[in-house]
Amino acid sequence: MTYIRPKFRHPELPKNKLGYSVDYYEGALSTLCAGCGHDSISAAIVKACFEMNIEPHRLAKLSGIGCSSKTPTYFLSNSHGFNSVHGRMPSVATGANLANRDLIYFGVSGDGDTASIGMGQFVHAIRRNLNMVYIVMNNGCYGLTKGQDSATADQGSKNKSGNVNLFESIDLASMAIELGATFVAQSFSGDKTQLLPLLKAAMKHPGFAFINVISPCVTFNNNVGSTKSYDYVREHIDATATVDFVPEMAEITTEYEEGTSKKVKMHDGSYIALSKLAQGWDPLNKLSAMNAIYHARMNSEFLTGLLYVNPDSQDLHHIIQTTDKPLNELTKAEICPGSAALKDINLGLR
Amino acid sequence: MTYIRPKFRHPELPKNKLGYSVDYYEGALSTLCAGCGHDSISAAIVKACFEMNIEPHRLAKLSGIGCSSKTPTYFLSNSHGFNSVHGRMPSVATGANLANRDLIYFGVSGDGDTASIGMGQFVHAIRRNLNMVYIVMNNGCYGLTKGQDSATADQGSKNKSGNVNLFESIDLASMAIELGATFVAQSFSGDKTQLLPLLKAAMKHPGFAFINVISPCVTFNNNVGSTKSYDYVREHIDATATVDFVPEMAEITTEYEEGTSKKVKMHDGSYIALSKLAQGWDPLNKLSAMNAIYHARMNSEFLTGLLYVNPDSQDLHHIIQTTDKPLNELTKAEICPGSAALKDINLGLR
Amino acid sequence: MMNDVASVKPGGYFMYDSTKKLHAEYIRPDINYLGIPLMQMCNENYSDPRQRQLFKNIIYVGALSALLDIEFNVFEDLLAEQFKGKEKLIPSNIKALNLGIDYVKANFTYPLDIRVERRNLIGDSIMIDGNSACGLGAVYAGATVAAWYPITPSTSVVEAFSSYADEFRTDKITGKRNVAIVQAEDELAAIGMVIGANWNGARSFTATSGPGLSLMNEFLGLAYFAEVPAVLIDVQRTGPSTGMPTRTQQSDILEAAYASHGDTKHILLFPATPKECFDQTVDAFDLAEELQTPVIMLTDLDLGMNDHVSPPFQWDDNREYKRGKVLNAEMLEKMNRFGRYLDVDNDGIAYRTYPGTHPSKGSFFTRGTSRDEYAAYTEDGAAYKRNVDRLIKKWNTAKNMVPPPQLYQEKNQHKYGMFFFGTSQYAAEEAMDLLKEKKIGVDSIRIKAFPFNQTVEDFINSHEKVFVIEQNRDAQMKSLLMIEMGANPEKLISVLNYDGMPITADNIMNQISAHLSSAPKEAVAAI
Amino acid sequence: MMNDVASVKPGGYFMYDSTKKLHAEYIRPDINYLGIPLMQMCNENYSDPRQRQLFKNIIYVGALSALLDIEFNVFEDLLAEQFKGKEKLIPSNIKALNLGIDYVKANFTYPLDIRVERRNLIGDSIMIDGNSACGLGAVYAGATVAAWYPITPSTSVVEAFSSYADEFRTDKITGKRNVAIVQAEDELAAIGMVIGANWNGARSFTATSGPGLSLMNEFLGLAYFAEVPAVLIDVQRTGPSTGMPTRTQQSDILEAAYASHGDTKHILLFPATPKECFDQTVDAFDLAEELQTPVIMLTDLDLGMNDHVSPPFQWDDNREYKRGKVLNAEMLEKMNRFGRYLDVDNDGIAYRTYPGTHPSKGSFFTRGTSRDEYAAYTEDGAAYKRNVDRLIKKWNTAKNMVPPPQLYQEKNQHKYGMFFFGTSQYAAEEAMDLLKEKKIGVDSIRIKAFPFNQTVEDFINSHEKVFVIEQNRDAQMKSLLMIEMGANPEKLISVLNYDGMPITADNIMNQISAHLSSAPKEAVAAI
Ligand SMILES: Cc1ncc(C[n+]2csc(CCOP(=O)(O)OP(=O)(O)O)c2C)c(N)n1
Ligand SMILES: Cc1ncc(C[n+]2csc(CCOP(=O)(O)OP(=O)(O)O)c2C)c(N)n1
Ligand code: SF4
Ligand code: SF4
Ligand SMILES: [Mg+2]
Ligand SMILES: [Mg+2]
Repeated sequence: MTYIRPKFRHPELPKNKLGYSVDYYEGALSTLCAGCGHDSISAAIVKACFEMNIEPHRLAKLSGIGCSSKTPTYFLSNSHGFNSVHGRMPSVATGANLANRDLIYFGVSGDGDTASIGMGQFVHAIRRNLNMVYIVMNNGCYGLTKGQDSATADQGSKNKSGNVNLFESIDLASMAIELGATFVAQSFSGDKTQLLPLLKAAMKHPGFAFINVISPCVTFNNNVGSTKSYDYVREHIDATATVDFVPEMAEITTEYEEGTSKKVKMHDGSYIALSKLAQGWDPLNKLSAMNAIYHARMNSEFLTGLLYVNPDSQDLHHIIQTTDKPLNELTKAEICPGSAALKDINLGLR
Repeated sequence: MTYIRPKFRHPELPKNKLGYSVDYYEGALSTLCAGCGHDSISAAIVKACFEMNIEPHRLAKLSGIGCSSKTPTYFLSNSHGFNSVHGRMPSVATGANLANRDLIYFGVSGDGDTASIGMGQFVHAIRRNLNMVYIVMNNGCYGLTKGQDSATADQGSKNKSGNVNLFESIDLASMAIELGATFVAQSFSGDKTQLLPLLKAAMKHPGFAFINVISPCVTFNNNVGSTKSYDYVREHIDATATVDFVPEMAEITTEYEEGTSKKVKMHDGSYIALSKLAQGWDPLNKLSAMNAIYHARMNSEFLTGLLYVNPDSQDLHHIIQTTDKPLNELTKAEICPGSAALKDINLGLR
Repeated sequence: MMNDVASVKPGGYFMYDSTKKLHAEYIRPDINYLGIPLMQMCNENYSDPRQRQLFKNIIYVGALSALLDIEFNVFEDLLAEQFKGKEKLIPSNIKALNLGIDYVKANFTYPLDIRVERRNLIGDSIMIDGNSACGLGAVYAGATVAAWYPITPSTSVVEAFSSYADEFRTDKITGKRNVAIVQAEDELAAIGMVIGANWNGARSFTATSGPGLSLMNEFLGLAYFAEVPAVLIDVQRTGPSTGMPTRTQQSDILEAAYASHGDTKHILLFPATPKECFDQTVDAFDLAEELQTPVIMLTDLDLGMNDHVSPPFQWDDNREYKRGKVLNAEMLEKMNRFGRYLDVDNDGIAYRTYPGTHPSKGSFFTRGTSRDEYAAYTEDGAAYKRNVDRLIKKWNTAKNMVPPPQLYQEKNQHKYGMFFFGTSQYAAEEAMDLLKEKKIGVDSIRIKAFPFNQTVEDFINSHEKVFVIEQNRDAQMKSLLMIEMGANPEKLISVLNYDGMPITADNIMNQISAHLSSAPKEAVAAI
Repeated sequence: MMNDVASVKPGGYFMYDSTKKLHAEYIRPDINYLGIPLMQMCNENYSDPRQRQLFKNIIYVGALSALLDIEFNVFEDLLAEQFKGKEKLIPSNIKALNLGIDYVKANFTYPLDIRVERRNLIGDSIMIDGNSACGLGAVYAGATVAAWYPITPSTSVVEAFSSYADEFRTDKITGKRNVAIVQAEDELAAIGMVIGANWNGARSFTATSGPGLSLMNEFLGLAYFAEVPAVLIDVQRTGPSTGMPTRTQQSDILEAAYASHGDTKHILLFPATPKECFDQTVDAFDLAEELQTPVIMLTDLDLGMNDHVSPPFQWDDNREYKRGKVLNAEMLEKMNRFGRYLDVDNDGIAYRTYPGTHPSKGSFFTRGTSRDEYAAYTEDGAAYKRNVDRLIKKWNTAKNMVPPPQLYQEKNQHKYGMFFFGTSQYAAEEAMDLLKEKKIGVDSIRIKAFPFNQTVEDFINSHEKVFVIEQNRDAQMKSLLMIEMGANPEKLISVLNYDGMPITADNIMNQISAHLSSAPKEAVAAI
């Protein structure tokens, strides 16, 4: 059941440039377990959209199936949403994006939804550099079906039934980089300070922007043995880079000292500033990103921040040279060759 | 139609230890296009099995759908074969292997069969370290359906219809290493000298042994624009390592000079000797393998040889602790708890 | 809420949240109202909105327990079980329960005249859910490979199998197991593994629900055509698509019967009780191996997830596994030429071999493409036709191998028949009594399997009308009766329920008597 | 070979490889034998075994051309087309042709009395394959997004769409295209993309064959239940499983009609000619959008891949695309509350909106789970039932929107009817003539769509027996007639062919006349 959030709020809430206050970006009241990491991410999404002055109806939210995939109900109730089938959100998002290149596509998935049943579609959405934000709310388990291990569960961690996970875990971030993803970031649901700028940067990225967010499942994965539990992550988090997203319209200098930060020019002219907390860090270099991830993994540390970005990213529409006008707006005159052309075709087939 | 190869051959053909001559390892006459790279690989498989003294009926050959997936008909006619459905051979192989851990599982797939429709199953077979040989006969196209680009077609290469492939290609080898594969090799169908020892090593590897073999499609992918064509590969091949497989029973010193070769002890006690042709090469080091692949790729070179091996590989049965006896040989007495136990169960459910 | 009020039987009780006054339209003179200000109590006792929502239900349960006089320690046990490992959540729940109890004690005469009492009337019957029974059945059936992907409401089938395997299939010293259980990456992989394992001579199964079944279509067609055994337990939930995952239905029948493109059909089993889940799971493996084809067991959420009273399980230690026509090395040695798809026994079932059996005889290629009797690829139309015609012969052979239907009378004697299957049994049996009270005589049949056998055909033929009871919208079982037996549709009267709740006896009785009173008597007689 | 010999009509010719002498059992006195030592000629002229095999066919074609007097330059043109880019292979093929020709010239009286001649009898008819016609139809229908995965025999549908798009949808200067075509990673992704694009207001389609259709089951159920348009062209090949990918059949009917678990059904179209492929592709998009549901067009290999003579394509420039009930910003502005699943017009079809339409009105959540009229998730049984009952109402609405059947007579007048669809038309029309010659009078109907409308029902009702002609083993269309219309199975006599070759007129005629002569006359009269 979906609880309807009481509509009337504080009238003096600050407004963004479009004149909307933050509650305009909220969704229905969450029915997830109290304390679920996914809710924190939803809250960050609400805030990011509010601060970025996004027209909610110009954004489409898509998801698969899972607790994580339910969250689109809990943010942006003025956006169209599509809760598709398990593991297949990427293809639905691809079709939607092809139909109308002018909307923002915001995809939410889970680690089960992406790393198991959805692996093929995930890989190929990356390969096509589909212009979308793709968040995995990663809790290392199947929350909705009551806590089985997912393919991102760390080897050796325990699930609720006390069983130890025996398989090597899939590292979605390094896999995405390996596959040529043009924007790869990691964060933690409890770290809104970091999540917010990453979300903003992702929404501005003209291509596939992947954010792998560790998001503890309080019900099934918050036991001591699990490396995806809240406490574990808090202790082992290793923020190698903080991102500060600076839209061009109001450029401000970064808060970080020269020498510790690196600006990356985004395709739309905006910048991402990265502060280099890790040694030898180069967000434009795939191999160094992979290396950093490996080394963190070996130290059981979780590397967060913007790990890799390709500022020259060209999305699917560029690759296949779709016309600029959204395809769903083309009129009959623009797409139907008409009877005269058909006569010629008939002649050619005699 | 399958041509039946005339059975009677040269009576003085040399015999292997089991007393079989090489023709005992052959299959039906190939119906592939004359010159197809896949046929060369089949020939190498025949030779490898002959030289390794494999009992053909103790090997099961499995495949998906495609020209490549047809090849199991063309080798080892005394082995059981399973030509399953497109992209799903890994799951069938997994089930087969679980049922009887004592056979050798030899999987053949194509780049379409693996990198597109089969991506999810490929990834998860790797993750489970299924004990099998997994060969991709990689021609960068869909041979059987008449030449469409596959996901391993190089960006910028042309297919038969003259269309340029616009998408970044998937590098199956580096992806496999990234995902934790325990044996990853690359070769070229035209290079039997290299292929043979790689095949032998793969069959001895106790885990998922992946060989990505460039195998030109003479019909649809042999035009100048294609980087998977025979001529192109011959010119750009970069053999970083030659493998010499040495079964323990008859150990021989490698032909390579000290200092240029490295021996890796395999789980079953046999050795693989690698000659280090590339600088800084360490087949036990994932990152160096990835680096080498990247650099070769940047130079449009194709790195062949055994790229990575984990000598401590433990296969799926070890991980889930299956009993030693093949499951398909367990008798009722071993697996049926019987009526007495059921009475207790009933009591517990009152 | 209108529906809720309407559903109360005259003289019954209607309990509601009295925080707001009940609208006049909800007031029925013939029932009793019990108002409890649940919302108000929550607001007074909790500040967090989520807590207010959550504990409302618990207060309600507390109130109910006082009204019905349920033993309090039953709840304590349940809570202890529910919150194992999170014991700190127990006291707040106990508090909520007491809020409800106290309100009842203060405001109503309690307990009511209806009670819940601990009784012992079921003899040696057991209480268990169907999924656990299937899991246990698979252990007894000698299944050694299970591959699955979690999905409500089927998840507990393999979970039960796994925990029984912990008990019965694990070497206490080495920890090694006489079983392999793999959580697959999706349902396509799960059924692929099952096919691979069965091909290789291990008994293997999977369990899923509707969406998983849909994903398995391609592989099921392969298993049918390549003739590889497979056992699949489909615990049906309310469809279509994701539907209502926590509600029941019997609506995967058509999808299961004809899963996959081309001329494909599958053996189906329809258990009605946990005991049948156990028995039919064992049967399913025998049938799959004897017939070398997939067998799909269709249970449902109600049977699978809820505890049911059931006769105790039984096992005959002399029962041998029927592994079907499999040639071993010795047999192969004696043979001249092995033909995988030769109909040697004229029953449509050919002989197979497992990989690894014999050094030079018995190898063949399993494939989804057409082939001749010796398993060689062919595009010859005649060979193709021989093969698919043999599959029909096998299908006819199957009719007398699957579990026969249960007849509720020695001789069919009434004009009308009642036809049902699966969990409709509970309501249908009750409906028989209700109809008898109304002096409506019906014969009854409960089928347990598809394809149908002669008994089913006779039942249909010997009645003027047959009421076909099913829990789906599209009368899918009726479709099978027409397609497979050529049953005349005019005879088959559908009695349907598809709102996600198990069908009730009242519902069946009402639909049947409504039909009988509306149908022009003459027309009926004329048939 | 026995079958081959048997299939020759009296007085006809039997051409065979005379390298070995023909066995006596193959000799029929009533036919002519033309022996050509093909194998021997190959062995003499080629050394490589593969070449020997390959050129045998070409020599055969050469011989045939001399016997039937086919113009030689027809072959030259064909070879030039076939080996474009590999011109060096042409001379060896020409040589092989000539080997055959020379042999005939030296050994037989040629040409025979049967000839192949260039004629011009087809007026303004055109020659084209059905797949190209579908591709062109999609261009005219205004499809802008195509997603597909290659599979024989459907591959050329999207390839044709793409090459027509090169011509008609590409800006000659910028190279930008008014279309997006994506080769998906598999069929699950292809149909997912189609659903995503249609949800977002673009006309989108995919093409596949049986195995792909099986893989699309889950998504098709989503589109049905969430009410998203989708167009799917299934070019049927011989099943089950991989079957015979290069042979034809009409055997995906049941799978397509009820694709997916739960109570799901889909609109089907059955074109018979390239012109109908073109027309129905356009219709399919209109229907999918008007009905907000998947529309599956079932063509087959014979129609899809082979050139057929067809009436020329026609397009009415005044024809507007029927985009269905879609609310724009202006309409939304005027509305009070938008209910995505409200049955405003009482036809079962609700109003939808595209994403991005209006800042504050019209947004809703599309989902595969159950929902109320305002698209909010619910597990309320009553709301669920209202929703799926509305889908049935929509289904009934569809009956009068899909292309009506073609009747071959103004008034049904005979006792017997002939019912067919798709490519059986060619043989069925010929069979009508044959039956007439035999003085067997039948009325005929060709259906073009599912669900059936009243005309179909009337046709069945007004005949004692209806011969249902289909190219599959399991009489799948007959099943639909029973399930959906309650047609009496006893009336429906199946005329089947399923060996992978298109059904022939002789076959139809023989099956019908065999049935009529065997059926006890009295029994027929009594029905
Ligand atoms: C085809 C199919 N198979 C299985 C399911 C059952 N199912 C629903 S959600 C889910 C996994 C959810 O895990 P994840 O994506 O990690 O989300 P979480 O609940 O952990 O946020 C599964 C297996 C389904 N809905 N559809
Ligand atoms: C479900 C399904 N989709 C599509 C096909 C058609 N198909 C057969 S083989 C193939 C691709 C083959 O490519 P690859 O694996 O690279 O093999 P190759 O022929 O190049 O050796 C396709 C698309 C199929 N058989 N099944
Ligand atoms: S089960 Fe886990 S993932 Fe799902 S809502 Fe609860 S805490 Fe979140
Ligand atoms: S089409 Fe290409 S891949 Fe297939 S057999 Fe011919 S050469 Fe080989
Ligand atoms: Mg999860
Ligand atoms: Mg290929």
